[in-house]
Amino acid sequence: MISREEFRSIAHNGLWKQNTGLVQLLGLCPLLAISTNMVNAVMLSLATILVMALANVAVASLRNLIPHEIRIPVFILIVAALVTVVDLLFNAWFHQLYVILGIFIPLIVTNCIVLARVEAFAAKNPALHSTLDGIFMGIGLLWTLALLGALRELIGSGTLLAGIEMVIPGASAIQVLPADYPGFLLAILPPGAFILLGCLIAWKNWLDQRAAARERARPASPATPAEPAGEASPAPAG
Amino acid sequence: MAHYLFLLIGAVLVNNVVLVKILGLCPFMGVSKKLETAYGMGAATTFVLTLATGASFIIDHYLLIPFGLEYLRTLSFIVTIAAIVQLTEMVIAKTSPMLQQVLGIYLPLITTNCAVLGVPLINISHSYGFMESLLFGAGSAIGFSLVLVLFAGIRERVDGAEVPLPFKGAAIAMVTAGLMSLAFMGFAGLDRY
Amino acid sequence: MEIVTSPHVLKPVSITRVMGQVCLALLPGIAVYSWLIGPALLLQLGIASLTALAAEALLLKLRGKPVSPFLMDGSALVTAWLIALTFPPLSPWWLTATGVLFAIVIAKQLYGGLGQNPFNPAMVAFAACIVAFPALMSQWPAQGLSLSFGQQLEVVFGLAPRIDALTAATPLDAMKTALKMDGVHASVQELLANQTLYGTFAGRGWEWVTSAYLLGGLFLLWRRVITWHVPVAFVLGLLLISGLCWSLDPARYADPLFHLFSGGAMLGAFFIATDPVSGCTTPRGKLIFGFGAGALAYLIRVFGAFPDGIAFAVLIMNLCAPLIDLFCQPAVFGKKKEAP
Amino acid sequence: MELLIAIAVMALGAVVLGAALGYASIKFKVEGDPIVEKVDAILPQTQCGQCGFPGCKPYAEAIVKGEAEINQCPPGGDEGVRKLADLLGKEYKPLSAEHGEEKPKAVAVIREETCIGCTLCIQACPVDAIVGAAKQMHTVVESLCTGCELCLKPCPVECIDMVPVPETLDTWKWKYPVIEIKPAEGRKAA
Amino acid sequence: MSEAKVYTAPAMALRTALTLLIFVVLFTGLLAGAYQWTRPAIEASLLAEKMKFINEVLPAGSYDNELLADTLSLPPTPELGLKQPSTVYRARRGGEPAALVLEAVAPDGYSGDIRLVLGITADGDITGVRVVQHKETPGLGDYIEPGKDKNKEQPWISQFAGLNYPQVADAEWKVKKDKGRFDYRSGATVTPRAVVGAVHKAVRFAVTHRQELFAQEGKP
Amino acid sequence: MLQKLFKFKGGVKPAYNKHQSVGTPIATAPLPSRLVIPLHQSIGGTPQPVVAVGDKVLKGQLIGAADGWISAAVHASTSGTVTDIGPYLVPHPSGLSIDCVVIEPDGEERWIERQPLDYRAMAPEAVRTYLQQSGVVGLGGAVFPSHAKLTPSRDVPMEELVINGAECEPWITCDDLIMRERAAEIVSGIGLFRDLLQPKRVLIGIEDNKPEAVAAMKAAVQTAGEPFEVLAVPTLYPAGGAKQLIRVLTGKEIPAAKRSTDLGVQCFNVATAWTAWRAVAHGEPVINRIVTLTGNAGKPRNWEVLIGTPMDQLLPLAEPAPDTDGVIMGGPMMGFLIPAPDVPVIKATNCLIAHSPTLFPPKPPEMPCIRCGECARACPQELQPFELYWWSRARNFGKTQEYSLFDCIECGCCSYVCPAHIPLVQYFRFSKSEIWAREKDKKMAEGAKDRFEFKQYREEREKAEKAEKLAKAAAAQAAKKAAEAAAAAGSEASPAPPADDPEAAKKAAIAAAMARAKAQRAAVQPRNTDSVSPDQAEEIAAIDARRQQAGLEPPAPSPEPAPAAAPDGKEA
Ligand SMILES: Cc1cc2nc3c(=O)[nH]c(=O)nc-3n(C[C@H](O)[C@H](O)[C@H](O)COP(=O)(O)O)c2cc1C
Ligand SMILES: Cc1cc2nc3c(=O)[nH]c(=O)nc-3n(C[C@H](O)[C@H](O)[C@H](O)COP(=O)(O)O)c2cc1C
Ligand SMILES: Cc1cc2nc3c(=O)[nH]c(=O)nc-3n(C[C@H](O)[C@H](O)[C@H](O)COP(=O)(O)O)c2cc1C
Ligand SMILES: Cc1cc2nc3c(=O)[nH]c(=O)nc-3n(C[C@H](O)[C@H](O)[C@H](O)CO)c2cc1C
Ligand code: SF4
Ligand code: SF4
Ligand code: SF4
Ligand code: SF4
Ligand code: FES
Repeated sequence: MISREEFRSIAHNGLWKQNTGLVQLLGLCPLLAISTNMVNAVMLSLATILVMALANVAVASLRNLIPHEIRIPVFILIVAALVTVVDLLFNAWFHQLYVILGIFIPLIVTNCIVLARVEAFAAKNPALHSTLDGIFMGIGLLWTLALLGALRELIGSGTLLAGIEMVIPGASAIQVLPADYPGFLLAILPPGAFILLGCLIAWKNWLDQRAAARERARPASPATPAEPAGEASPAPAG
Repeated sequence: MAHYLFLLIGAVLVNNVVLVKILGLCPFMGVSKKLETAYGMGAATTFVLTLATGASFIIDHYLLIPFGLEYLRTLSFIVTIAAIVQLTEMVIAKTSPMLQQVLGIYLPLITTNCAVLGVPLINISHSYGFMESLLFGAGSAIGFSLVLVLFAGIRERVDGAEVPLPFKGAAIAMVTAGLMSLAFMGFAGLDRY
Repeated sequence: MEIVTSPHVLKPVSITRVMGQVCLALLPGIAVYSWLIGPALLLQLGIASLTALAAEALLLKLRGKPVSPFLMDGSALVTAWLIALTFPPLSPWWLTATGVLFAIVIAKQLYGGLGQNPFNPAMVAFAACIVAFPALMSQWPAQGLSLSFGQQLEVVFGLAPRIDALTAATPLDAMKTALKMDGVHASVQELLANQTLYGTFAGRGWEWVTSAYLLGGLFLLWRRVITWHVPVAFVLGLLLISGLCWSLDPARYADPLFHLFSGGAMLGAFFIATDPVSGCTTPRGKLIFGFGAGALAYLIRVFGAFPDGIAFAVLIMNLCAPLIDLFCQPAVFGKKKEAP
Repeated sequence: MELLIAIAVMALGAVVLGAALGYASIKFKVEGDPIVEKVDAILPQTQCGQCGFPGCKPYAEAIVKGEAEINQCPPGGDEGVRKLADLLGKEYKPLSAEHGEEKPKAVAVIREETCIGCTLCIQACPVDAIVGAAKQMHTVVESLCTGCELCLKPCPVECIDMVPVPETLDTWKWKYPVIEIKPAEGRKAA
Repeated sequence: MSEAKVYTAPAMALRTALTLLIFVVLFTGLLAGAYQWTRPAIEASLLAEKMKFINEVLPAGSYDNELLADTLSLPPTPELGLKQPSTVYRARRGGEPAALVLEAVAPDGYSGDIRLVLGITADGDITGVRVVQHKETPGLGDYIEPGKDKNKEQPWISQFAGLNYPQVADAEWKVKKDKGRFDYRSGATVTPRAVVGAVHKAVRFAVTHRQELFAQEGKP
Repeated sequence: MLQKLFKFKGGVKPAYNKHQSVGTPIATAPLPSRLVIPLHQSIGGTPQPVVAVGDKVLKGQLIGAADGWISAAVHASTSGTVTDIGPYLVPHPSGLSIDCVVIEPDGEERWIERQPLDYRAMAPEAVRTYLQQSGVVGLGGAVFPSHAKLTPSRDVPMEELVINGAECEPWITCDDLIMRERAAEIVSGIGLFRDLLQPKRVLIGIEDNKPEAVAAMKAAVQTAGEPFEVLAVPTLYPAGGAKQLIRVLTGKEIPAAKRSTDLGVQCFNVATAWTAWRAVAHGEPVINRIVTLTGNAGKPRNWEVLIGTPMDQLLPLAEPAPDTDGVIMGGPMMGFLIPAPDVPVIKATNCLIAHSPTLFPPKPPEMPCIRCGECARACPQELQPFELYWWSRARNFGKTQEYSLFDCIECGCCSYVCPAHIPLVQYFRFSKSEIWAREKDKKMAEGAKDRFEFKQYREEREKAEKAEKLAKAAAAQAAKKAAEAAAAAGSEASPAPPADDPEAAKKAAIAAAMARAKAQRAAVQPRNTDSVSPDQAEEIAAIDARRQQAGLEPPAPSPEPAPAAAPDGKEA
């Protein structure tokens, strides 16, 4: 079984500390290509979560049967089979999304996170842990992707949840910014994706650095709450 | 002939795999810290990607389509690619320790480079013929190597800049990639005539 | 102990002075341009300068850097002016401001500010805006349009509607779209015969603006702010490739002179491609950089999807600059082939 | 039927590829790992064991096997971590606090009057920097001492001190230029 | 794998091949099963997708035949801008020719081809035009897609519906800027010119060839 | 004879400021109240003191003997008493102290016995040693022991000897004055160098802003009848840098990695030639030199100063203005502010400039580099200072070396022209020191590693030896036992001596071997068995049991596994 501690550490790793998109910088292609709006982003991450969880279970339970020399091909085989299943499922029931997500569903196979987690975690840990790891890594991806998608959509066209009708028929997008907002198209194009992800990474670094600075400051002098160090971290010039 | 030329230009510059198609980003971010490693990764990827496009074309046209098994594409392509990568790695390790030194740690990473699977899939969706597929594969690989090397050059320089602390490292690299991608948009339209 | 090191004497030069000379050299161009377009240009210069200084000050403060020495260096002003000069003069104020913010915040300060940006900030702004707002960025005051300052003010601040009659494509753009719509106009010659749009050797009126930039550029050369390498190579690149196309099919391609004095060519050759920070620094590197930028600018403006190619050409060459420099390292004293 | 064809086609591929891979894995086997040497060359060879391994080489091996982080060697300092990160293509991390801090270089000095000549420190010193025979006063050869502090504990009379190495014209270094515009200095410290 | 057994190369080859085989068989089986299971749903989706466009250009109630079954394969037709074979769907009401749904391409869009579907009645009335695929600049040229058009009530593309070919003279098939009858959005005239031109040609083609198009024996 | 001059790239033209100090001839500075003579005054080994506190010394007496070939002797500058030998502040940018000999002058200026040397009659080797013992070092600034530079390369014939009278730094005029006033002795000194090096040509380069010096030297050369060429070179800092002057006069470029003799050239300063001639012709070791006192001073002038004179006793001669706030030793381009007013004049002291904020305004704040390339255009070594700066600032020392950091001669041209006011040279010095320190660390680490590995090997061996010994002892015992047993058996069955019985002997040998093996096993018993938990002990027992079953160990004298081994382990 799994202890509370282990659960927390797996969850923390997946959601924040080892966040695939912001820290490990793996699985970037779908992250950037599909995050043009929030709906696409969320749907692709759901598919990825599904694959990751299943792949981790499969590998973790079969790990003792797989000879070392061909473990990579076998892992890939497993992942690829699962991905194709998910691909078929999307094609059957979310056809419009399937068309939009395009080759990025099959590309979950090479999505480095899946393999990396399979190799780094599932191949060494029991099935339950691995499933959880897969799920939390996936949720970590989900929120990053959703946030990125939301940002890009908002800056790029001033709406949120465009295309929701493909998932929930009848629902419609929310116009957040005024209708005559000109739309900073760059955000939706690849350059915007890179730059905004860069900013998200920096945002996470900033939070972490601020937390670390607080941590360091606390034992020394607990009475320095309004410390400006974090917000304007100067470049390490000296 | 002009058709092939424009196909190549398109694959290398206009529809660059990394900056426009957004494929193969993990190695793009991962092995671009130094120029030498970028050269190595570029060479290795070019080799494997070209081979992979050829192999997947053959598999698709002579195994999958005749039997109506198109849904097995992903599975068969990726397993083939993984095997090619692993074989290449072993052969290089044995035959050329020099090359192994240079490429060693990057070769296994290629399997998880989505460009290597993505390019064959794009080939199929564009219904390219064998020559076209091969050319598109090679072009994409060259495009990948090109931007990887250029990116590494810039990253080495930016490494010395006084980048604000939260942006140090991956974040500024992302921003740089974004501006590169912006610059590459300038090629838009150059593959038409 | 603080070490005061040798040398103990310095030449009386400063960055502020260098940037000041660049601004000075831009003045003839600005004068002719605003005479052609109207005072809106000065308005744009003002908007851009204010935004740039404010953004620079804010970012410096956030980064915990001293504000005044860096504001005084004048580089933000150069960036702002170049943005104002390359954006359409009747752009809404927020477009100019967005461009400047993008240049100063993302292209410059995120990399550590002055001297450390790998891309030309002004051109990043131009590229980002033309990609994000293609319609606004490809509309220029229509030929022969004369608006009072008040009217121009209203247009820039969005108080008056942006009517179609106000704007038109620039001569470069017009020529490209006309040629694209095969059949309407037969040849370049036929187009160039249009006296209201095209002047003696380039776009009507524009030719004098570009000539004024050339003048300013020569001043920079004389003051040794820039070296001859980049401008000469740039012009050469543009001339060579436009000459080649022109000699192959003069009906489809305009003559080199037209290209040299159209759009941002002169501004690009002397003021933009010469940005020392983001360009090449070795002599041979500068030649390659300039040539590449000139050639690419032609390819993009003639075959590509954008009205003018200077911005993208310069950005693409910025990308290559570190590598070009790496391969063009001059030989160090004593490491050359052989002494005579 | 379709199912069978699918399986047959894939099985064919699997057999071919599997055979090739298996064959190659034996035919093209190589031994040895040059990376350990490279890692070891970066480590400062102080042999102090602060990294949690009995010497620099074992730590190098552990790093390469992925069993140890790259930020466990305090004598190597920040720069050592950076070099390792560079070599191994990993992200730089600050020195791990649990393994100790980077200290200015010091050497051991034996207080001659207290030393009883027990030879325990000689045995402890990993780099043979202490000379002396049994029952005689020992001395540390300053130029050989790496400052690992391993000799401090075994000494029964606690006669060994770590003394910072004084600066001489030979070891003096030009300083990093003082950045003269620096209202930011105060903040930098924060 | 605690005890390291030493294999010869062929033995190793056999061993790996067999292991891989087992896994491949296992997972291919799984996959094939999933395929069989999802196939009906996928086919239904594909059909639905096709019908969606057809319904947009041709009101569902205006015909009573099995539209998707009454098709005709056209060879590459320059009049339609097509370099590849295409399919024409023939709507009939009570067996009489009612309308045609055909594909066309505007090759001179701002960034490449613009693919269209048109519905044209037997009398030359346009029942609808839709853009299936294009690469025009987002925010500038993409208003030809009704979903992207800021004017939601009267999307740009809707101005074709109801026009009749011979009645609207050839000279009027132009954007207003070129002295025609069609609107355009300022700053982006290349795209509407291309679309108008393509629709013009396609209607002309349909009207001049309607007899053959309805009469020809199609492959169901 | 017309000689073609070459050009070097780069260079700058700062204001000369030489006219102030050339108006008056060289004068002799008064004897100071105290002389502080650093032992280490030239490149290379630190001379060992050969006098003790309280010793009386004569003027010119050896007080520090050269330590190794690259090292030069140090002498008492006047007669007097040694009052101290110990660390004193010296003129060095570090502000550190080094060992100095302090002499209290007795005012008598009693010389040692001085003898002219007939150097032509001596072996060149002996002349070099003599120069070393006379403390002749380069006075051009680098203070490299001259005798070492006077050794021609073995396989490259010497082509040119370049004499450096360029004196390119602003303010400094000591070489100018010495050439004007002592040209004949300089020419004789050059003759000495020529005889030692045997070059094909001798070229004397003097910047063309010193026409008097050129004329004086030309006249002296003519008088001496020597075939030396005196050439006026264009005034352009740093034309006096050895590499630049050699380039200008001969067209040869000396790379950083090579010595100039490898290209058949050698370069000496004019003052060096003069001191060498004094040493040979008059038997006077180097105890004084010409120092320019100038800057913010009322009476700028050149003085002949005893080595060791505290600068605070010297500077008043020039009557510095009241706003003087420091002293630069050397020129404004390469010199440094002395760390304290009382540091002594050393052989490298060519000029003291009184520093004031009006003459040398404080530097404007450092801005970031804008890569304008001015520095690269000014660099006489054709380096790319902005790249060196970029990587030095980022502390990426590998990159600085890729950009040829060590070719930098620290001339300061780049800093001089930089519009961003970056103290570039300082960055380069910083990088150089760091690289040297790192190299030292690396050597140290390699040594430590070797010694560590050797120690491990030795411990292994010692362990093995100990085990061997133990085994031998055990074997001997076993043999004895066996012999006893055999004897017992023999006495029962046949009285034949055991040696005659091959069977028994064999058995004994086998028993001995087995005992040895056992002892060895016991000896190498892993340490961690000495504090085992009960279940671990159990496990060990189980393993032993399995071993026995497998017949790997004779069951008979079953050893108590853990406890028995423990003491062994400790002892080993
Ligand atoms: C003085 C001046 C004249 C211009 N004339 C034209 C023109 O005739 N045609 C045109 O397409 N653009 C014109 N522009 C805009 C430029 O083509 C171009 O869009 C702008 O200078 C920035 O181009 P770049 O960023 O590609 O260098 C002009 C800009 C300036 C400053
Ligand atoms: C980046 C960019 C993208 C453009 N995309 C389109 C487009 O998709 N469709 C279009 O008709 N015009 C597009 N244009 C505008 C054309 O360049 C051209 O200016 C315009 O069509 C001329 O129209 P006008 O006659 O309204 O001035 C684009 C311009 C730029 C700069
Ligand atoms: C930048 C620079 C400038 C120099 N200027 C002079 C000079 O003007 N006169 C001079 O004699 N030596 C000068 N030197 C020292 C020479 O390089 C060289 O060390 C000297 O001429 C060798 O002669 P020496 O060994 O007799 O001192 C300079 C060195 C450097 C690096
Ligand atoms: C000759 C010269 C040309 C310049 N050109 C540009 C330019 O094209 N764009 C720009 O943003 N800044 C330009 N600058 C200003 C400055 O170098 C630039 O903002 C830096 O990139 C900021 O780090 C120029 C400066 C000089 C001296
Ligand atoms: S901490 Fe560093 S120096 Fe000490 S033993 Fe470990 S690797 Fe060696
Ligand atoms: S003397 Fe002490 S501190 Fe120095 S190396 Fe030996 S054990 Fe370490
Ligand atoms: S002179 Fe100064 S600002 Fe110019 S490139 Fe050199 S270091 Fe940079
Ligand atoms: S100090 Fe060094 S880098 Fe600067 S000009 Fe002189 S030689 Fe060149
Ligand atoms: S997800 Fe595309 S390379 Fe990693």
